Amino acid sequence: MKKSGELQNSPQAASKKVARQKVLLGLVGAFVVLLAVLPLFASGFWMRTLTLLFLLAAMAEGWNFIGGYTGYAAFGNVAFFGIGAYGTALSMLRLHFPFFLALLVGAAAAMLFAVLVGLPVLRLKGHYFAIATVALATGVGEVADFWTDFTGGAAGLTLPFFHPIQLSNYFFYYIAFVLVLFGLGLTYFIMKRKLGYSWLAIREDEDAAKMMGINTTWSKVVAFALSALMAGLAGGIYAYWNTFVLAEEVFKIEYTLQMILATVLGGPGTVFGPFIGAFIYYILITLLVFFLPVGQLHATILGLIIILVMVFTPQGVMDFLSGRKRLTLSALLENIRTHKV
Amino acid sequence: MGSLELTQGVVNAILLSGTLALVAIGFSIVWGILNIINIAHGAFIMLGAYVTYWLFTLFGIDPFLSIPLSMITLFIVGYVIQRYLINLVIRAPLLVTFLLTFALEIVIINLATFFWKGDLRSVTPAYSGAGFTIGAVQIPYVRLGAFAISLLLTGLLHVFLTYTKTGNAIRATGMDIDAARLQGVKIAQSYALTFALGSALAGAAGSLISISFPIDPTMGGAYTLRAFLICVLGGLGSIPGVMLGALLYAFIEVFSGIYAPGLKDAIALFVLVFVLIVRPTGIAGKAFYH
Amino acid sequence: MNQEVIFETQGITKYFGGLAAVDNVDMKIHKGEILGLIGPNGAGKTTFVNTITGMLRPTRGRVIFKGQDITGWPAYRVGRLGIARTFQIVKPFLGMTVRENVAVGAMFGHKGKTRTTRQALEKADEVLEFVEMGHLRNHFADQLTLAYLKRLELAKALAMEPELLFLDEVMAGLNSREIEEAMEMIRKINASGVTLLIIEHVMKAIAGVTHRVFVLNFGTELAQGSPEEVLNDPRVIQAYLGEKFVERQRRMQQASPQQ
Amino acid sequence: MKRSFQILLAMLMIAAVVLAACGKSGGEKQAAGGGQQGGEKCVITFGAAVSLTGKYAKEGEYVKNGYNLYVEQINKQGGIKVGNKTCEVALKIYDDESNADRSAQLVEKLITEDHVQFLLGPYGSGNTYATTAIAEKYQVPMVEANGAATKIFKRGFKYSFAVLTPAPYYLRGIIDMALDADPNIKTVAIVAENGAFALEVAQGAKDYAEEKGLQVVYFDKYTKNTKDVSSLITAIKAKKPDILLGAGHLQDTLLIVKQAKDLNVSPKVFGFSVGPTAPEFRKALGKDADYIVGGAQWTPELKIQSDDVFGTPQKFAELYEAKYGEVPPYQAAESAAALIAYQKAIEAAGSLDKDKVRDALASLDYMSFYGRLKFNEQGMNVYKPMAVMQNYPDGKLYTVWPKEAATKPFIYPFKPWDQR
Repeated sequence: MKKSGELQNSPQAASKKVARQKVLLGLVGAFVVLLAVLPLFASGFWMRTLTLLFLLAAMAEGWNFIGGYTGYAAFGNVAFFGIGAYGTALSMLRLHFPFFLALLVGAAAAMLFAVLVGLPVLRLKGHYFAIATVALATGVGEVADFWTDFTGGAAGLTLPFFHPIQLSNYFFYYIAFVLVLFGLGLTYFIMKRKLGYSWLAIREDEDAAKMMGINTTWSKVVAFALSALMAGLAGGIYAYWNTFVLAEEVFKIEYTLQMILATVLGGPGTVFGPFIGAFIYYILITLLVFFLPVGQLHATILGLIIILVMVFTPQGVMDFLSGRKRLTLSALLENIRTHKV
Repeated sequence: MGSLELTQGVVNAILLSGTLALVAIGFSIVWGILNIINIAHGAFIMLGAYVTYWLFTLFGIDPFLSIPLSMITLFIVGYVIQRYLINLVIRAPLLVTFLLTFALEIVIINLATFFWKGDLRSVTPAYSGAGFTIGAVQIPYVRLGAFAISLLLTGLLHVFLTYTKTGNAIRATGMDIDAARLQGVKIAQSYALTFALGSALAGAAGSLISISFPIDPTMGGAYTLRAFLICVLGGLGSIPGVMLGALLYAFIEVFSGIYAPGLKDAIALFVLVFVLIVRPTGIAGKAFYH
Repeated sequence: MNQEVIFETQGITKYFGGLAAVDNVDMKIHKGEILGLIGPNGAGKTTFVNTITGMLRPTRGRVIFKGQDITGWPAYRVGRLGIARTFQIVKPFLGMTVRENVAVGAMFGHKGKTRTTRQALEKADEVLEFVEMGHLRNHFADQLTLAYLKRLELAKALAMEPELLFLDEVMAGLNSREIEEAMEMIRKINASGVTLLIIEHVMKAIAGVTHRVFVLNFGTELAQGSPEEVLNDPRVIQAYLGEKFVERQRRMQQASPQQ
Repeated sequence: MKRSFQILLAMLMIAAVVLAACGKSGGEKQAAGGGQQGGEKCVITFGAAVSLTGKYAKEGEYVKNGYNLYVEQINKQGGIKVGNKTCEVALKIYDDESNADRSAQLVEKLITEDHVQFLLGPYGSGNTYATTAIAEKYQVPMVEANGAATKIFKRGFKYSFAVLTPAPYYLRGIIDMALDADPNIKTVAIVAENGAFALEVAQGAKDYAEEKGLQVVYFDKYTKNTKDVSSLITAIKAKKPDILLGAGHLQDTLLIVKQAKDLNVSPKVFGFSVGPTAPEFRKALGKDADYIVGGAQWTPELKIQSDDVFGTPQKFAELYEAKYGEVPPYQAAESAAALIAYQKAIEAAGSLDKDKVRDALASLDYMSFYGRLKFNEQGMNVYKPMAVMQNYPDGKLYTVWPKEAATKPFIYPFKPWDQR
């Protein structure tokens, strides 16, 4: 949503913008088609890698609602992933629901949690909000890890394994892919509507938004709940895919960081940003691990990449992609110029 | 509830609060004055612990005596990082500095693991584990020493911030950056010094921790979270607030550890969220290193 | 001007800690008028507006709008009911275009419920024409000058189609030509049927556009009346300009006959 | 410029996707080369994802060392006999960063792209959980050596085997030994890390202690990655147990010892499931390690004679020390044993066919340098007893239980901290 340099109200600029959007849309469209037919060629490894990537992209799209559009630095979204995973697993194991019904139960549980927690926590701002969400996610994870009678505790939950769809790579690939597309569609849909405008207004100035008749509490809680929906669905799919749920796995803070990174890398507050960011991030770390001779230093390299992105282009690559900015040295240095002391 | 558990618990909590205050105070000044949540704080604590470990292992330097050295080392590390990295983006949105320090933590921890391996290490001077008893209550010398040094350093910090020119400049920067600039404070320098000071205190905390607890490259994360909890409990921006927060947190941790060890962190975290919601400025309210 | 009271506060009081920032203020605003609210810095003007628009909760007292008690209502409900305000320190939505900024008002304000997003954007265009900013509609808000930002504040508030509009120092920082324009704009808004309360330090504007003036000092009412009365009231001058000024003026008056 | 950046990025993405597609065909070629039947040169490739970074980096390194040492030794002998020819052994190892997602991803890569014939296990129950499911999906055998939680094996999997003694058996030896040393022992306190493996260990110990007529006076779990257990120790101190048993990982073990000393808690028997037998235990604690006992899957002192590539535990230890410069931890031995299980099964099957080897593994019964290798129908090795080792005041570790394998007598009781 950030802007710079050229003004965009001349007819030429407008038509250029439309043209650029068409190119971008075309590229993304071609890419989506490519991904849709990919399973015909790809190995099991790449299917798994891309499935994980899609789940990450879906979570990033969800994070984008609260973090990118509404401007609340939520650092606990993994809680929704974990609750989605547990909700799905428990309804399959205890209630013997079929997978898709269980998935909805898991996602609904995540959303319910988001609403209950969001009402008090979304009153906080800045760092306080960020850490309150970290604390909640960690706390919920520990409860799941400890509450042996209900969640199975640290021993975790084991899902039945031998269903044919679990043995096929296609099922989880496509369901995760559909989730990503659903997220893109949902984002586009919302951002054309009043709810989307209310998020942007809250991000830019919450007091002004309030005074202009926006029920900010409601808008924020909806944003939070929709991020929970995306993460909860991803969590439920993940649980059935991996066939077991361990609290230490599904509540780990790395997932939160990954979704934020993906969003920030792509461009927070843009429709395609989280998806593109997830792609860049996940392919990058996969390549780092497998194909570059960096030995045990790949995490260090990942850290250095984050540092470089934060210093040079914290608005994400979407600015360059959409043509809002030119990729020049001075554009890269602009961030330092405006934010240094 | 046995009375032994109770009294020993109280003693443990008080002794622990000293180290925790030192853990949190550096984090608190960086947050209060630079408005940065330094996720890498725990990594600095880890580095401090390793300085002490290596000095002890290689040269037999007593861990308590190595504290100044680990503070100096971390001071330099902190200064360089702030001056040449964080200062570049310090006015960017919260998320940027948050992720930047997070990435720093990844880099530091992974380099440490690369060079020193993931081994658990312990500093074991001859007097480790020794202590005295009052009634049935055991008081280890090491923890008592750590408590005393924490209080001493906290006191010194207070004196520094209140009575020295540099300290005043730092506080002025925290209160009103424009006013400070008008008074001739060099902001970039002042920021770097603040961060360096925070890192040095983290280094000292790391040294003290290494004497009582085993250390490894990933030890820091838990301390970053605790530092945050303490700052929130005690209120951001005042030394007494941090100490109060540390004491409160130590009691929560010790007693939930006795009665529900598996939920220790969860209890502390839910208390945190509760406090945030009820009193967002912390129990001690907001002072600003006045 | 008719004497129908559109808005009223009864004993509005706001404490911060032990201090009363606003103390027992009774104010009536008549339908269709332009009421000026003045007072020295720190007199509690902005706190007063915050308290009666739902940004802050009053400690005591009642706020009544068109016969309805709206005390303690959250700001968004106050906004939807037909009260809009601007902020002394402008609060544009920087990451949105001028048109989107204004459309937010049209979406969520007084008649927002009845509009679609598209209709709101059309309404925004209409308002932008009214405030003569139509040519800037596709600019991002952070590309505007201060004068335009102030006008954008106004446009956002107008898009809410309020019956009552609070303007908090919309002229501060403007040059005299811009002030003239702003005064003209205020008259135009008033003529379209909107009741206004304007907080202002620019006395020329107060004298030029208001029908009535209300003076606040130390959180309490000091005076109210027509602009001429109030601006010549020694109590007001003293409060505004301080003891020293009044003293000097007195001395000058004493000195002048001798010349 | 901006257009070119778009195109650049599009190319990057498409390249990634094409890479994905190529991975498959490329891999197939490799398979044709690696899995050949009639040629002169024959190679058996084993694959494993092991934690070389992250929280299990240290243990992962032991695992990797164990695998490598075996491969080096067997190749010195020419390799593994398959029918009438001898195949060289190759090893493909990736770093799973102590992360279960990564572990699963890597095992899927080993199977579908690197086309390894057989799988070895990662370190830790969590990662083993994740990877056994992948092995099962592709019906590739996995013999693992470092995931002791029985839950892994209660899913009805056909292709997973574990050479190590399952978790519930870990602390039994210490209880037997304590009762043997002093029949008057009455009470036991058990603390466990809140993790799948440790909880099974603790529960197994509790059941066994109660079966033996002991009173469990304290039984609780503590948070994973805890940095301070003094509260727990304080609670235990009040109970004055005769035996204090801990189930967790090395880090917790060190913490418990240090803080037990700080708070002067001295039970008559002080033992852990994991930790006291690791070389790091002594390194980290110095003299404070004295008298503490630990369960051991394996120790270099065991008296075993085998006809495998190592022959005896002593020989394994000698080779290990020569190569890695330290006394072998049991993780290394059990990891090597996983390969021995494969070797014997492949030899018995006379084939590299995955299903034939699987069947051979299921019916394997072999005495290796590591101990008996035999799997129950779930794939767990419940036939190998655990040893107990004690840190002697002379700074060395000795096997003290079972009696017939003991190299030194068990020193009883634990010398109280305040009398040292």
